[in-house]
Amino acid sequence: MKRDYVTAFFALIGTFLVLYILLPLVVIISKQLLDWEMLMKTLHDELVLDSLKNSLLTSTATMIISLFFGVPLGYVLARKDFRGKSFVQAVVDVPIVIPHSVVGIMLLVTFSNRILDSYLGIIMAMLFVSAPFTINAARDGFLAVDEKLEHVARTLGASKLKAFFTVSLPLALPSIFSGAIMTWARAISEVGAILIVAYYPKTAQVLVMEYFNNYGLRASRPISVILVLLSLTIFIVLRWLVGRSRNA
Amino acid sequence: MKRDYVTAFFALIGTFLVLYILLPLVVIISKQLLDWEMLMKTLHDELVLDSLKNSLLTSTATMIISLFFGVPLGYVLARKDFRGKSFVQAVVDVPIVIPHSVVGIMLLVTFSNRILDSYLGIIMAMLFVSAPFTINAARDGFLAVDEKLEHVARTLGASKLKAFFTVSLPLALPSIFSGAIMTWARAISEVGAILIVAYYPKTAQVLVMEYFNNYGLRASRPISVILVLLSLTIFIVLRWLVGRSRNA
Amino acid sequence: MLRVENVNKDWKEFKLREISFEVNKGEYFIILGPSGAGKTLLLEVIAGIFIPDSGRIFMNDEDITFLPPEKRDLAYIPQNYALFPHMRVYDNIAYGLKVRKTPKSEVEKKVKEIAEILGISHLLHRKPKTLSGGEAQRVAIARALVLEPKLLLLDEPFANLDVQTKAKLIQEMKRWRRELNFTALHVTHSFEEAVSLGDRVGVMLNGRLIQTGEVREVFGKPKNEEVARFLGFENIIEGIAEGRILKANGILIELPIEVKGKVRIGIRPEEIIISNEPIKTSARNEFKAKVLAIEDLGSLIRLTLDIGGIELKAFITRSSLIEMAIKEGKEVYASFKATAIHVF
Amino acid sequence: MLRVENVNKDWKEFKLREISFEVNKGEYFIILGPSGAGKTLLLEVIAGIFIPDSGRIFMNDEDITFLPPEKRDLAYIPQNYALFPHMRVYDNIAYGLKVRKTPKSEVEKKVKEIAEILGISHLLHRKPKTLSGGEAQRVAIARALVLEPKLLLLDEPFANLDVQTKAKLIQEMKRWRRELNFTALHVTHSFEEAVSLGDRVGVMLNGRLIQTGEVREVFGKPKNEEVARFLGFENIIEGIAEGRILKANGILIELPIEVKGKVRIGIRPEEIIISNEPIKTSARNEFKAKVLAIEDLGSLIRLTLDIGGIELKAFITRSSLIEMAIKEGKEVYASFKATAIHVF
Repeated sequence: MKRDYVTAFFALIGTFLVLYILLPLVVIISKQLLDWEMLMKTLHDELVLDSLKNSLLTSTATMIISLFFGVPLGYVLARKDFRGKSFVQAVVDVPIVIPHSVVGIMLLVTFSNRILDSYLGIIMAMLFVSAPFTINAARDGFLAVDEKLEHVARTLGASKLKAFFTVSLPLALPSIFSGAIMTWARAISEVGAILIVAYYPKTAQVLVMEYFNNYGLRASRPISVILVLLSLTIFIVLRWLVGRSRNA
Repeated sequence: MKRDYVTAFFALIGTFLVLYILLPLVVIISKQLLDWEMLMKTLHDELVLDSLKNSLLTSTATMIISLFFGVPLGYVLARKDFRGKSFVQAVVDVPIVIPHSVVGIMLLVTFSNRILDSYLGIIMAMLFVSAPFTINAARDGFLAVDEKLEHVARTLGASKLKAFFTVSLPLALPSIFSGAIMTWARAISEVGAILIVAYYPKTAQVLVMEYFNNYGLRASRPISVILVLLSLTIFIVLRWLVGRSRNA
Repeated sequence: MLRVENVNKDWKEFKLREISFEVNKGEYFIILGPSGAGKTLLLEVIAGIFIPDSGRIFMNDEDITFLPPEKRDLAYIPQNYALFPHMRVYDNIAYGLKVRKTPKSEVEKKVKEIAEILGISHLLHRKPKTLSGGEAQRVAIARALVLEPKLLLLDEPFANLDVQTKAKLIQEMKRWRRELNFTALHVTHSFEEAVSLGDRVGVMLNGRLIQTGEVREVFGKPKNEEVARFLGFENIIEGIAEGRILKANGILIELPIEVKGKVRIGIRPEEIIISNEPIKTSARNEFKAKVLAIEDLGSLIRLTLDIGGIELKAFITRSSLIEMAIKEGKEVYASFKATAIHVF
Repeated sequence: MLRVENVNKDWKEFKLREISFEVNKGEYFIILGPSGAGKTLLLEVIAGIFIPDSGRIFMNDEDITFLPPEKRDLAYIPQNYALFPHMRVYDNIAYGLKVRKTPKSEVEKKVKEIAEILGISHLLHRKPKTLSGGEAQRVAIARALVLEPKLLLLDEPFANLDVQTKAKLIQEMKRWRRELNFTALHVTHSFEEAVSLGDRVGVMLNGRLIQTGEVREVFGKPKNEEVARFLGFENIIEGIAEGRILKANGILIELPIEVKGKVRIGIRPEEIIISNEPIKTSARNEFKAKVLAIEDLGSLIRLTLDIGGIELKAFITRSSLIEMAIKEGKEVYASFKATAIHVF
């Protein structure tokens, strides 16, 4: 309709938030492009490269762990009704609402100094805040697989496990995959819990903060841009995968 | 089926993650209950009370702002098809994947020192990471309202705006409300971006970190427990509301 | 009253092509077509939910093509009824009155009145999702009629109901029309609804309104093969019933059930028996008939017969045709059992 | 071969109550019932997807009640076909063979063979979602039959197909049965499928198997009113067709179409004309009949007639009954038009 002023007004208001999110991304990337030298220098900074390596390593390890434990859990949540199921589902969603610094404190209180300042500590902090993405995506993926397909596979001679690996898992894979990438992104975005549990070994997201505190904004910007580009790449791949699997 | 070993095995593996999330919650709360005195002392600490007030204030303000801008945006995303819609939808989802410390740097780079160490800075950091929850929940809420209801309301004499306020909004309200609470919880859980943009005025989630750095684990535990209980209460209310609106 | 002129519209996979027709005041107009013909889209264009790509819509000679829905003074009842789920039945019915800022006492009076007529007074405090399909449909009709709209638009109003509820609501709809005297445009794929309720009917196929006219006319003389194939039911006779006897154009037809007043009956061509001599059988209705036309349909022959001014189609086999030496103009006897008659 | 004994099961809103029946080797057994009767649940219990709450299931006298589905050597085709969407047609059909670790060359040979028989050789490289409903159904049947299972379970196999595809697949199913000689248990709500395909039929209502027996027997002599009301179609005659003539129990019936071989025909009771004298009309089939029984159904009378050993039900009006002085034992003439015959 041509004379839809209400929607136009709504769109106008809503545009504010879209710009609010878009603007900082555009500004930081374009400013850095004008400061090419600093970016190059940062890319040769041993400390930066080490911290990036640590970030990638720990978040990838987190993703693998949450896949190993999260996919079976997602399958059980999708296929079985049991007492306490809604409690389990609630527990899985709890990490989203707990302040990140508190997550760090909780982990230290529970596992004590054994995890302090270690890769294990980083991974544990990351796992706590990011595992729900894999679990929920796996559950949704399996829910979308018609149970009749498993039934038919079994009457055709496949064992329960065989039916899982030949039918349910391949079909849920796009959803599980996008959940795993979300887990990876959430893991690499975590700062608060890691600051408490493991300031060392240094991760890139913590290094951003340290550079900011020690050398100021200009020093922390290039590594921020590198992290943003990394995150956005992951994000675009994720969108593309989800879109492709929806159309498949 | 009685002899479903596969599901039992999957459940066993999956249980690990459930326990991993549940255990720290149980441990920190039960340990603190044994240290009642410290909890009481913390509840009379001016600094703690002030920081809690700051956290509640800023996250509530964030929630209100994201409602004001996010609900119209959600409506437009639900009802209109326009060029670049998938780009807008992608922009809305971007904040989830950006490391929190980088969010802080991006905001400082974009808005410079004007937002440093102010309530505005805290709210802006919170808004960036938490607004997507309100926008997406509003969109999903409006999508679930049959557009025919609006059409019928209009043929019955309601203007577009009247139809929105008497039909679409009331029906999408449970979803919007739960999105707003998620926004609130995500806002109060943010640490990394706030540490960069606004160490002061002190928020509770930052204070946890400061107490930990200055006085150690025992000092930071009671305020953590207070934050956990606050978050969990919000979370349980949210679950209850969502469950109720699904059954309504 | 409503005049649609050359309306074209494309929307998703649906389309309207050069739609033109008129609905007169007080009339019950039925648009009959298979699903996917564009019937719902046509209603939505008339309701103002969509603007046509070209063409004009007039209401009492006023051009309403670009008027927003709330200014058109018509009521639209979509197929799923679209009751407001967050309001009780009372507030659903009162919605249009409240939007118009009608005084509260008048709202209450009007809602109670219409609820009385539609037999839903006992439901006023219920939430829509506790209603049965038939009850929900009544509420939707009440919500529309309480505003006394110039025109009522109904989209497959009886499609989701079971057979009994549907039959009951069709009968009641006739009564409500007498009591409230509204004008209606009703789209459906059901011949039964068209024959039972329609004053006039339009046949819509693939986005085009192919033929409009009185029900008997459209069913009796399909404009082209497309319409004929869609309608199938070829013998529709209208008359005045008195108990078990129908008087139609001077002939008397025995009915399987007792009815009273103006009714239409339908007989399938394959149920009509042709003989050269009058026969005495359990087929209660027998008429002298003149063969008007003979059509070869392959394995079957279609005869067009004239019985006292009424045209009947009958199917016979080729061997019957030869054996009975039927030719155009020949006089034969046509009979059909009372139990083969479908009373609408 | 399959023996189900006193099976009870409750699952969601569905239930099975004391289900007992047997399917013999090589038989095509149809379970006929309205939707919601529990037909799918019964198949799932037989397939091993659910364990019955009580009762036993035997296959060739071996108790398989608690055996997992993969050990039962039967094939289940659910209503939506459940083709594996991520595999090409070839891999769908080969799935069961691969699971059994059949050598690759043998897999290929068997898949090609069955695809040939089912006429889907040209589809082997397609993905399931590019297939039409009829093609998908053939693939599902191929995937099941390639394993040469002891028993084929079919859940409403033709329900989602259009009329032409359905009719074609029913005819083909008869051919595949002759070629591959499988045993089938087929559940459906369609009388047409039951009459066309079934050797024996069981009528299932509200979770109970009310009556089992040969198709003609069940349709001809419904055990109780519930079954009779459900079946509706009361005259089923079986015979050998030769062109347009059906020989059944010594009488000859003219058919509307040319067929060959063993067929069943159905005639609705309201289509049979009764007369006291033989008549010469376009109704091609006329038989001397003896009135066996007269039942008063209210506005209608149901006559049970005997024509040369075949029982026919006919509806007449009360006035015909009186006028023609019909009494039990009286001889009358029963006639029906060839075009009123439904050939299954």
